[in-house]
Formats: sequence, structure tokens, C-alpha cells
Amino acid sequence: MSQTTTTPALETRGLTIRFGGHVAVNDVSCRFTPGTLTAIVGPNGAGKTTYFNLVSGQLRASAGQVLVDGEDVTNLAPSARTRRGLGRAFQLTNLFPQLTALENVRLAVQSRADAGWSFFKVWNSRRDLIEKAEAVLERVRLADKRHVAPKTLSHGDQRKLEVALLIAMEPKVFMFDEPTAGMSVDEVPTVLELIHDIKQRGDATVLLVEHKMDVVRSLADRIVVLHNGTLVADGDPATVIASPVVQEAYLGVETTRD
Amino acid sequence: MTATSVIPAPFDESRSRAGFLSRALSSDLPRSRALSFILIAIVLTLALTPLLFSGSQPLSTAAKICVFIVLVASYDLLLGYSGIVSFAHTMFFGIGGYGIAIGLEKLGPDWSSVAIGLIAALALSAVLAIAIGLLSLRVRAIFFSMITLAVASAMAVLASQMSGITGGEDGLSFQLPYALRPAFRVFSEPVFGVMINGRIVAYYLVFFVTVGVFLLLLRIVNSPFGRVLQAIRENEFRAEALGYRVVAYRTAASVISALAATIAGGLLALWLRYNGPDTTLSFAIMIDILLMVVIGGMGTMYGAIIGAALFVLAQSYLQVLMDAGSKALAGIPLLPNLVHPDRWLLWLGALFVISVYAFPGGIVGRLRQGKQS
Amino acid sequence: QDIKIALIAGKTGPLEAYAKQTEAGFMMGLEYLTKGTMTVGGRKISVIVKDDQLKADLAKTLLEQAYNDDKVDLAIGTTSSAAALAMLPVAEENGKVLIVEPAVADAITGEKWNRFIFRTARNSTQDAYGAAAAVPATGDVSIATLAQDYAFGKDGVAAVKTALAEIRPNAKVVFEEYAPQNATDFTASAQRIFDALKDKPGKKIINIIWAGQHPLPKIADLKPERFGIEIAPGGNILPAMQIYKNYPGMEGAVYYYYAFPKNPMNDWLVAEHQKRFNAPPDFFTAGGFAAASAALTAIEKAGGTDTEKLIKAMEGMSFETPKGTMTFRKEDHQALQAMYHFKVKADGKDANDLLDLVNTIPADKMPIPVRNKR
Amino acid sequence: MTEPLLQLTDVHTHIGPYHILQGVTCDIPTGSLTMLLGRNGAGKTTTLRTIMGLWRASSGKIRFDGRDITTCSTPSIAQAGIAYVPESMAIFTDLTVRENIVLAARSGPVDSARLDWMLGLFPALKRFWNLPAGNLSGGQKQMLAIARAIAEPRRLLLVDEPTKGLAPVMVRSMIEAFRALKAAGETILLVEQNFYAASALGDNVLVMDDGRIVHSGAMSDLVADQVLQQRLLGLSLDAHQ
Amino acid sequence: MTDIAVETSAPAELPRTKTDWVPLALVPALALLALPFIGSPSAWVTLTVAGLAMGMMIFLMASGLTLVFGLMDIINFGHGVFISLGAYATLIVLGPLAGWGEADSIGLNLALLGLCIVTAMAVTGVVGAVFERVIVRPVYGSHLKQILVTMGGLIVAEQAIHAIWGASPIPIRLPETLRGAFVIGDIVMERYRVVAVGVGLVVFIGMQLLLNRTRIGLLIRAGVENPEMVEALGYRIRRLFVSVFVAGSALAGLGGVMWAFYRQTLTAGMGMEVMVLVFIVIIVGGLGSVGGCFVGSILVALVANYVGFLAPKLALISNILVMALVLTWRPQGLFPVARR
Ligand SMILES: Nc1ncnc2c1ncn2[C@@H]1O[C@H](COP(=O)(O)OP(=O)(O)OP(=O)(O)O)[C@@H](O)[C@H]1O
Ligand SMILES: Nc1ncnc2c1ncn2[C@@H]1O[C@H](COP(=O)(O)OP(=O)(O)OP(=O)(O)O)[C@@H](O)[C@H]1O
Ligand SMILES: [Mg+2]
Ligand SMILES: [Mg+2]
Repeated sequence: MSQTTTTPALETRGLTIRFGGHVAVNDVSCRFTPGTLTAIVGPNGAGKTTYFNLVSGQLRASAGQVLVDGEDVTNLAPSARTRRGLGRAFQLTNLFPQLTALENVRLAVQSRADAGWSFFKVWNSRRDLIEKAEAVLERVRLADKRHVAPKTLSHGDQRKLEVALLIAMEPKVFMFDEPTAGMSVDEVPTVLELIHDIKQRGDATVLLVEHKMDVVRSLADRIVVLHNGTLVADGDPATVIASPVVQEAYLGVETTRD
Repeated sequence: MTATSVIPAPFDESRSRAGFLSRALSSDLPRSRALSFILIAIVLTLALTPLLFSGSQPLSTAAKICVFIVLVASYDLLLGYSGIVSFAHTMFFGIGGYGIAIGLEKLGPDWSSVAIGLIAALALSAVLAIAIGLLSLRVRAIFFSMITLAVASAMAVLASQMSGITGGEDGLSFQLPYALRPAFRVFSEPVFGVMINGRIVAYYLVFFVTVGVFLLLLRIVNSPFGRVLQAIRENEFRAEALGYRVVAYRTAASVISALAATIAGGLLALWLRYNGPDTTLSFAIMIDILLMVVIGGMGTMYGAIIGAALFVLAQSYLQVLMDAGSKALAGIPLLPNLVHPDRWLLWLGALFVISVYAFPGGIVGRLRQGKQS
Repeated sequence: QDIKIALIAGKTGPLEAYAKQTEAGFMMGLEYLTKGTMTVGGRKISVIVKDDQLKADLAKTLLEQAYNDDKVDLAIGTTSSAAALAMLPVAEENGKVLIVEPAVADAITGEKWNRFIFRTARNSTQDAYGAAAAVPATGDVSIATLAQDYAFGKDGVAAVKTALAEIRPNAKVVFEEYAPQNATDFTASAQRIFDALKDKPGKKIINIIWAGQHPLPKIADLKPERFGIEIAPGGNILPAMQIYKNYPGMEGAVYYYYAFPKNPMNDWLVAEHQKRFNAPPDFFTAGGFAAASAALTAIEKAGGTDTEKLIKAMEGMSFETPKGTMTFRKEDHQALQAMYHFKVKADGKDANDLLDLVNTIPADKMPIPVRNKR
Repeated sequence: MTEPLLQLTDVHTHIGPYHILQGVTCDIPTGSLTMLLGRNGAGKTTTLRTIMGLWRASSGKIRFDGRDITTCSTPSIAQAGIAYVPESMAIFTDLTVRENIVLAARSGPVDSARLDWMLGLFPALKRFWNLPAGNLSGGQKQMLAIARAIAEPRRLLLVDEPTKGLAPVMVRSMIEAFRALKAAGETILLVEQNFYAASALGDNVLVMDDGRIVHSGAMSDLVADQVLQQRLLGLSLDAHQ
Repeated sequence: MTDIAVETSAPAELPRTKTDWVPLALVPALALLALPFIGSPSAWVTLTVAGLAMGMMIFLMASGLTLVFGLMDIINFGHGVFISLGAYATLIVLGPLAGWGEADSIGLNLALLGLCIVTAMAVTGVVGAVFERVIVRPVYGSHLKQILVTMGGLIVAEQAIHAIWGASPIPIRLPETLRGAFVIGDIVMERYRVVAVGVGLVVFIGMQLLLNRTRIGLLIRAGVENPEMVEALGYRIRRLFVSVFVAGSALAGLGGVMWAFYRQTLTAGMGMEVMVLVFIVIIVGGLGSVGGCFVGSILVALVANYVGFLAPKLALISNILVMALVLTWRPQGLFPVARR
């Protein structure tokens, strides 16, 4: 395994959540080290998004712990976790629908700069924040739509903006939940390039949920497989993809249906 | 095409502007010539009312407009910028009013009583706003509204019950510090034909506090903090995920807005030399505030000025107008009945409905839109 | 030069009906007393009517405007006690007379009074003395009060207790029940009152002091007669007293009922009112009329509208009203007046034929205390 | 040849001040499975919404089954036999999975054989039958959206990106489902970004750009012609599965 | 919508929903708990029966708002005026048919009441349709504007009542046989309250059947969340919304009639006075739940009676107390339906 002895950027220990009788995430222990990109795959409803929700704090775990840089954050609110370096993009696009694209990103930059609690300055006196936000929009190729509100963007553009917000937050741990879903084929490479750049930087930890296996293959250093909420495989991409559980339950290759 | 290329480049608000006016207005300029003109007209009229008009009615109307500008602007911070629908805003208005009233009534008519009363009221408002904020901003928006409705009615009951302190239903009449009484003369001679007496001093006190508080609120909504509030209004869940502590921000917004409302209440009490439950605590005032915000334009701040001016004028002069109309129409069946001054509420209600339709973005929204197209 | 009088009333809002009566009564009063000429001492009277919507702040502002902008000589008002109280200092500041009608709060001619204030309306204490006078003068009487849980209700009960001690020492208030101001279900209150009263000796009465929607039918439906308990309601405007019809024989005290006073002024009022509005004059019609009479009598007596002369004329002045003669007491400017002890009719001819007169309680039988700190 | 089931003639759509569809003309033959492709913002979603009457065509004609439906209200378009799966899925999050399906079956109780078939396709729906649909996973919501559209037989199915967010195994079963529906005589118009799924399914293909149809033809031709793919869709040869 | 059956002809092994009994047990539990404190059983029975009946009347007034506010998510402050309007509509019947009310015949008396109800529901239904068209339709989806606009509508309608029927309170008389009370030993039961219980139960059961046996309830909830999608499924959501609004108004009218005969005095503001109570009841019950509204009404009324007897000082805030307690226990109300 690719685990080193240094403290992992993110670690979960026995993370579990139950909804009534249904265990959506079951005793998942996993460590993520800086500089690696881990793909999390699994069938629909396997618990990937729920796992993200537990890590970023949108859901409270029934059991287990979440550690960021060795510090236990299990009982912190989502905002507090974000300030400790957990960044998250959502599977179902989740933006500020009436604010402009630029303002959406600027808010993320502002959060990163921890500048929200200033009452008596005018917001645009912080030119640096605005410039940074524009740079991010440039990178996701949305610069020409900076004054468009997300509610009038096409689906694919909304997905790009979602990614832009995460990049603008400059977290230590990036969590992408199907960033390319609904993105047209010619746009996908842009996003992949972005993720690749983040990975290249070396100090960032990336978690990527993705159903497109070609994307996974081309980016991941490691693949973790969730199935019915349980971690069933963890290892380097080639081995994991070849494993029977992935082939059968996820890719559906061996048994043809009907 | 593409569709987006057709979009006109909107006002580039990221460009910061220099200049004193722009700085005073926190770079949030009216952005429409008609709007600027109306605002200047209102502010100038308010500033010069004592010199322009004689008699007590114009002066009291102007003072009421000032008080409501503060009150409505503070509510706009809550409603328009933070998306919090609270029915308890009059509670803070009332606390301000009672702070001044009780201070002056119990401690005697001097400035220290005013200060003590106001500070005590501000403290109480802050504590209550924090309590309400922390306890109930976590629940669903509609529940929060209903809870504030209940809290506000409980407060009104409380004020009525504690009649020993608050004067109960009867309210409190009190004396002002000497400098604000009608008998006080600043100069022995009239200025521009107007005797500057204590009433006029009181009016300018109200006016300048209004200007100060309004500019402060304008600054706050245009600060990074204000921007976070708007984000929370749009998508609370996402704001939290971006690292903003939603409950803390909302509570802060509630507190700021409560404090401004308290000041407004204090001003009103000072102006009226009276405070009672119907004057500052009633649900009817809450509805008036809502209407002023919406007519003026939610989330614009300037809407508060226009909404308050328009509404207070309508309230003060509608009956007079209708009286004239009714007399003019005498003889025609039914019509004079409908415009009889006692039916003014009917027309106010109709105005309510019409204005919400006619100005979906408020008057400010309409004027700004007109400029763009 | 015209004589200008401002009439301020809560013409819109929940008490619209009261204000209408006051206004109608006031105008008819002027008409009757000037014999239709609307002039006094050769000067024309003009009346400026203002609507305070029952709001104290507005009432205050309107009175200021009336004195300053409209330059009225004196003012009459207003419907709500809170509003009237807020108006008192304005009269003093402007040095003009204010005749309070029909607000009832004791404080108006009590601690909040100033020398520019006169009141033609009855005050709460007079109501209480009326109620006390309607209680039998001999034998054990146990009384339970039912009142609203705020200052008005509390003061009302206190006033009844004082009045009883003063003129009916044989009667005792044994239980005080306070219900929320806007209560609609009185089962619990009634149950508590019944429990308190049922084992008491002698006559047992529930005295109801209530502003607004009257709890009488709700209490009566629970059959207090099972325990030999009677109900004594206060007076009210005619539409509100319609429900009394269901409980013939019930006794209480009232400030005005059109059929009770016997004098030409009242006869004219009843006849004219019936003719113009197709209904007999009511509670506040009589009040408005009385206010008009007070104002005109004072202006005639003072020979003009100079405030100091008016005050001098009005202190101790007697004037005729549909209720008979009233007198402004010198000390606190409260108009002393008669009250009526009534019994509900068994078989009224029409909707407004409600009450039989048991007794007129003359003013001098009610030793109303003077409470202002003069 | 018989008249196509759906026919768009020079359809223009404006949203507010923006001119989105700029003359869309196309035929959807009865019984075919047509793929609608195009890059982000090309106007695919707008086309489907215009057909459903959710945006109004400002000019042009839409004929369905021999009838002009350009100005019909959305409910009557749906009642004419068109089912729609929007891009956002538009699940009723407050309602349970069951209630979502009950509503979709407009004409009465769902036929039990059909229900069995659907739940066989998407077993997750059965498992979470009484769960509020808002709690489903992204892929499960997508399944529910499809299930809603196929709860009863319809003439025409408009589906906006059905495979987004689905695991490969589910994509396969989705493809099976559309094949079965087609076999049962339904006509289908699919918007798709997943070229693999598109090429596996489609009979015909329409490609949109900038609010116009820029290519229409048989799917097999497009699959065979890689230069055309590159030009129309910006596909590089190895960017898909 | 011709067919409104709600079942999926489901394969047998699909999971079933469970009924939530706990809130239902709350009412008897509360009544039993109060008994030892009140002491006298006769007083307890009197208070409990009166409370139940009062609860029914509150339910009648709130039921329409449960549809409009709870299900359709429209905050209609004007609901109160429909209550008033229903009350005033009785005058249309009471005028010419006063004789039926004075007659000592239970049949005629009830017929009169029934006629009042029908008339009131017709009047408020029609006015409701107009109200929906003119006032409410343009503001679907915006709570704030709904509050304002319905408030405006409320003022106009209240003034219209003043203009038509005058500003003075109008007394009305209960039909002869419904006056007074049954006395059984030390227990009294007002006759009219017994009638109210009957009417309340009928309305409750009717609404339950309509909403649970048909898909109307589902459609409304779905339509509020995403009207476009409901239309795309082939339903005419607008027509449904109008009918629901009309039904809600008519129910308010019915509540108004019952309330009018209880109060025996008509004032234009009588509906508005009960609105806070009505809102509380709906929140306690859980937005959109008819059952919750029913239980909530009874709960609030019972508590008011018990508290009024045991600690009248607290009676002022007993409603708010109930709401606070219920919301602490179940933040969504007793039976949450919609999760807005
Ligand atoms: N609040 C909830 N109550 C009950 N069950 C829930 C809740 N939230 C999620 N689930 C269930 O937990 C399971 C895991 O869901 P999750 O969203 O994590 O799946 P996923 O792996 O992200 O799937 P997909 O690839 O489809 O997005 C699903 O079966 C879902 O129905
Ligand atoms: N409500 C709206 N208001 C204004 N413009 C809109 C609105 N909805 C969409 N648009 C614009 O219309 C154009 C076409 O959008 P549409 O959603 O049809 O694209 P699409 O082909 O479905 O793209 P995607 O693959 O990203 O879903 C886009 O440029 C978009 O910005
Ligand atoms: Mg997921
Ligand atoms: Mg699309």
C-alpha cells in the first residue's frame, strides 16, 4: 500500500452511519496521505457520497472518527472542518443561484482568506480576493460568464463552477464527487487537467468519486472500493480494477444481466 | 450566438471608486439617475423641513420618516440581505422606546437618563437577539418566523402586564431634557424667519442620528460580512460548506439589526415624548415595516428611504386626500362612500396589494431596471 | 371669527362603532343647543374631526396639530384611554382646554391630570360605584369578580372593592378571577368561580368587568343558577347588550340607556336619532352630546374662548345633558353624573327594548374620591 | 414513409432577452431511438423543454403524432403521450419512492408486471420503497427519474442525460431498459454525453451546436466516421471508454 | 383527474409504512395526568369535555389552513377574514329564516345550522376563488409577498365587511334547542359544543379519506416542490391549486359559522383574532398533516383549560408553552408530512 509513516492528511477510523436499520457507511477506516489521488468507486448507493458527507461534516457519524492532520474533527461543524482544510465539491450542483459566477468564487476565496468578519471595510477594497477569483474562473474556462448567475448557466457550466469553488478554497484535502458528470466530452479534459495540476503540486490530498473508469485509470494513484457501505478493496488501480468484486458488482462485466 | 454573449455587461461592481461620496456610500451608489434624484430630493427635504414648512404636521411627518428609515433599513439587513423573516423586529423597536421612556420617566428629564435608558435598551436587545438567534435560527425558516411571531406577542403581553414599569396599555408620557423642549430657544432671534426651538433641535437630533445609522448599515451590508450574509440567504448549506459559520453570521446580523431598531425606537420615543405598546410593539407596525421594505425594494438599503418616505406620507395624508375626494364626489351614489375618509384602510389595503405587484423588485429595483433597458 | 373645535376619535379600527356614536352625539348636541344655527355668541362654530385610529402616538400628534396648525380653541377626545392619556401633556404645553370623552381611565382625572383637562365621560370608579349601588344594601352578599388580566381589569376590581366598602359594607368580594385579555373559553374560569362561591351564604353574585367581547353568555350557559349564583354585567353599547335578552331578570348598572332619563333634551335626542339613524341613541351618543353641551355652556359662560376664562368658567360648572345635569367638580374637573340600576326585560318589543329601570343612582349617592395631586 | 412521430420545424426559443434555439428543425421517426448530442450549452435541454411546452417556442412548429402541439399546455402535451426525464431529475424529495411512482402512473394503479420489471431493473428502488426520495443517492435518484417516466407505456420518451452519475453496471441495465422499451414500440429521444452509451443505443443521431442542429443522420455512420466525431463533438479518440 | 385511487398494485414483498401512534397517545395521557391535580372528577370531566369540543372548533377553523399553508405552502394571513366572512354569511340565512331558529324543534334548528354552513361555504368558496385569482396567484412561491399581499387582501376584505354589514358588532342567536347545557350530576356540557364535536369529526374523517385514499394530497405536495414536473407528468396543477384554495376557504367559512354561533356576536376582526392560535395549532401538528392539526387542536385546547383552572396566570402563554414543548420534542411538529 501507498501508506507512509507520516501523519495522513485525512484519516477515518471505523466511520459508520446508520439510517434506521440501513447502514449506509459501515466501519470504514482509511488513511489518505498528501500528494496522492485516491479514487473512490462503487455501485450506486454504495455510500460514497455519504462517506464524503461524514468526512466534511454534513452528516454526523453514528460511530467512528474523522481526523485531519491527526486532529480529531468528528464533533466539529462543517464550517470548522472546512477551515481546517477539508474542501468539498458536491455531486448535485450546489451553488448560490442568484449571485454571479464571480461572486460565487469570490466568496470561496474570501472564506479562504478568513475575511468574512470584517464589518466596516467595503468588500471591493480587497482587490486581491477579486483577482484571485477571476484567475480561478479563467482556469475552468468560465471567465466569459463571470457575470452570469448560476441559475441561468447550462448544466455543464454549473458543474465547472462547482469545481471552481473547490479550487478557490485551496484546501489541503480536495473531495470531488463526480466532477465530470454531465460535462460534455470536450470539457472533461479541462477538469481532468485541473485535478492533475493539483495532484502535481504534491502537497494536496485528493479524493475523487467517479464512475468514468477511463478517468479513474488515468488519474488515480490508488483506488478504494465501497460496496454496501463497506470498504471491500483498496490498492493500486490495476489490481483493484482487475479484482472480481469490481468486475462483477461495479462494472458488471462477467455476468450479463437478464 | 452564444446566449451568454448577448448578456449585457452589468454594472461592474468590482471596480472600486474613489471620492468622498462613494466612500460614504460604501461604493454602493444608487446606480440610476432617477433614483439618485429621488434620494437627493428626499434627503434634502428632510434636512430642510423645519425651514421650509411651518406648523407641526410637516415636522412630525418628517421625524417619523427618519425614524422609519432607520427601522426599515435595519429590517432590510435582516430580511433583504440575510433572508431571515422575523416578526419580532418591533420587539427591539419597543425596547428602544421603553428604554428612553422609562429612563426619562423614572430618572428625570436630563441627558444622563437618555444615555442610561438607551444603553440599557441596547444591552437588553443584544442579549435577546443573541438568545433568539442561537436558539431558533437553527430551525426551519418558516418555524423561525412563527416562533418570532409568538415571541413578539408574548413581549407585548409582558409589556402590558408589567404596568408598574411600562405604564401598561396606557404607555408612558414623559418630559425631555430641557434642550429638546418646545420652550427652549437656541437663538433669541428667528433664523430665516424660523424660531429655532427645542422641537427643532430634537428634530435635527433625530435626523443626524438617522443619517449616521443609515450610512453605517450601508457600510455593513457592503462589507465582506454583508456579502457572506447574502451568500447565506442564497444557500445556507453551501455557505456552511465553504467555511462560514452560518449560525454565528446570522446571529451577528440579528444583533446588528436589533441594535439599529432599538435606536430607532429610542428616537421615536424622544420625538413623541411618549411610548406605549401600540406605538412601538404592535403587529400593525411590523406589517408597515414589511410593506415599506417591499415597496422600497428588498436588499437595496436605499429602498428603506423611499419606502419609509412614501408610506409615512401616504399614512399621514391619505385620509386628508380622501376627505377632499369624498366631498368632491358628493351626490354621486356609492362613490363618496368608498372614498370616505373612514374607509382609508380599504385603500391602504388595496395599495398594499397593488404595490407588491407593481414593484416586484421594489421601487429601487424598478428604477435600476429602467436604467438598464 | 369662527370658534374652532377639534374632535378627535378612534374612527377606524376595532372601536369604529364607538367613535361614530361620539361624533353623531357631538354634532347633534351642537345642533340642539344652538337651535340649528351652529353659532354661539354670534360666532360660527366649526368642528374639525380627526381620526387617531386608537393610536396614542397619533392622537398626540393630531392634538398638537389641532392646537398649532388648525388653531382650535378647544379640543374633545378621545375613544381610547391610552390615547387620551398621551394627549394630556399636549393640552398643558399648548395651554388649551381638552374635554375628555369618552375615555374612562381614572388616571385622566387622577394622577395624570392637569388643569386644562376636563372630562364629561364617566370614569372607571363611577362605573364601579354604579355597580356597587346595584347590589342589595342588606343581607350577606358574596361577590366574585371576573376581569381581564391587565391593568384595566385589576384597577376595575380594586375600584369595585373600594366602592363596596364605601357604600355596601354588607357585600364582600370573596374571589377574584383574572382571565387572559382575549380569552374566548371561560369554562375553567367559571369552574373556579363556582367552586369559590357555591358554599357561601346569602346572595352570590358574579361581577364581570370586561372590555370587548363579553363573557356573559359563556358563563350563563354553564348554569350558575345550579348553585344559586347570579350574574351582574356592566352596561355596554346596545349591540353588545343584545345578548342580555337571553337572561331576563339579570340586574346591573349602566351609564346610559336611552329610555331611562326623563328630560326634554333626551326626548329630542331619542326622537331625532330614531328618525335619522333608525335606531335609538346609544352609550357614546349621549357622551358626545354631553361634551357638546359642556363646551357650549362654557363658552357662553366665559363669554369667549380665552383659555383662562374657560377654565374659570368650567370649574364647578353645571350643564344639561341627555343624562340630566352634570357638574364639573372643582378639584379634578370630573363631571359628576347619575348612573342607572337596571333589570333585563323579560319581553322586549324589539331588539333594542332591553332594560327596565330599577333605580336612578344620583351623583351624590356616589362619593367618588378625588385622586389628582392638586 | 409514414409521418415522423415528432417533427420540429424551424423552432426558435427565447428565454428572457436571450435567443437560445435559433431554428431547430428535425424529425423523430416513429419507433426509433434518436440520440441528441452536443457540447455544454448547445441547447439540448432547451430543445427538450421546448417540446414539453416548459419554455415556449417563439416561432416555428412542433408536431406530435400529426397534431400541432406548439401552443399546447404542458399537461396536455404530457397527456398526448410524452414522458419527460429532466436533467435535474426533478424528484419530489418530500415524497417517498412509492409516492413518486404512484404519481407518475397517471391512469391508475401501476400494472404489477410492469412494476416487477422496473424494480428488477433498479433493485435499489425496491429497497428504499418507503424512504423519502430526497434521501436517495445521486444514482438512485436518476433511476427513480427514469422509473417515473416508464411507469406507464407512453408514445414518446424524452430523456435528458440518463446515464449521468450511474455506475457502469447500471449504465448497462439502462441500455437494456431502453432497448426493451423500443422493442415495445416506444419512440425515444435521448440527450447523452456518454458517447459509449450513445453509440451502443442510438439508431439516429442529431448533433446540436449554438442552438441549431448541425448534423443529423444514422448513428452507425457517426460511429464509423472518426473525423466527423472529432469535428462535431471534439472527441479525441481515446477520451472515451 | 378521473381516477384517483392511490395504490400501486404492488408486488407483495414491498416494505410497508408504519403508523406513528405516540402523538395520538398524548391526548389521553395528558387528560389522565391532569386528573389528580384537578381533584374533583366532575370538574375534570367538565373541563375535558369542554376542551375537546373547543379543540374541534379550533380544528374546524384551522383545517382549511392546513390545506393551504401546510400542503400548498401558501401563508395566507387572509385566512382569518374567511372565518369572519363565513360568520357574517350566516346573516344571509338567519335573516329570512329566523323562525327556524326560534322553533323548539331540533330538526328545524339543525337544518338551519346546516343551511348556514352550506351558505357560508358557498360564499367563502366563491370569494376564495376570487382571492386566489386576484391576490394569491401572482405570488406563489414567495412567502414574504404572500404575507404582504394576503395582509392587504385581509384589510380590504375586512373593510368590505364593514361597508356591507356595518362596523358595529352584530349579535346572533343560537337556535333554540342548541342553547344551554346538559347537566348530568355535577357535570355540565354545553349543547352547542356537542354539535361542534359532531361537525368536527365529520370534517376530519372526510379530509382524511380524501387525502389518504386519493392522490390529491401527494399531488399538492409534489406540485409545491416542483410544479413544472407535475405538469410534465400530465396533471393540471393550476386547476388543482385553485380547487384546494377554494376548499380551504370554504372550510374556513365552515369554521367561521361554528365559531360565530359559539361567540354569538359577529365582528369583522373575529377571524383575525384566532389566527395566531390557528398557526400554532398547525405548527404543533406538523405542516400539512390533517391528523396532526386535529391532535394539535385538541391538545392546545385541553392544555388551555387545565392550565386555566390550575394556574390562570399561565393561561396567557399556555399555547406558546405547548408549541415550545412539542417543538423541542419533535422539531417538525407531531406528524411532519412535508419536510420544508
Ligand atoms: N438520510 C437517509 N436516510 C436513509 N437512507 C439514506 C439517507 N441518505 C442516504 N441513504 C442511503 O444510503 C445509501 C448511500 O448513499 P450515497 O449517496 O452515499 O451513495 P453513493 O455511493 O454516493 O451513490 P451514487 O453513486 O449513486 O451517488 C443509499 O442507498 C441511500 O439511499
Ligand atoms: N433560465 C435561463 N435563462 C437564461 N439563459 C439560459 C437559461 N437556461 C439556459 N440558458 C442558456 O441557454 C443555453 C443553452 O442551455 P441548455 O441548458 O439548453 O444547454 P445544454 O445543451 O443542455 O447543455 P448541457 O450539456 O450543459 O446541459 C446556455 O448558454 C445557457 O446559459
Ligand atoms: Mg453519490
Ligand atoms: Mg442540458
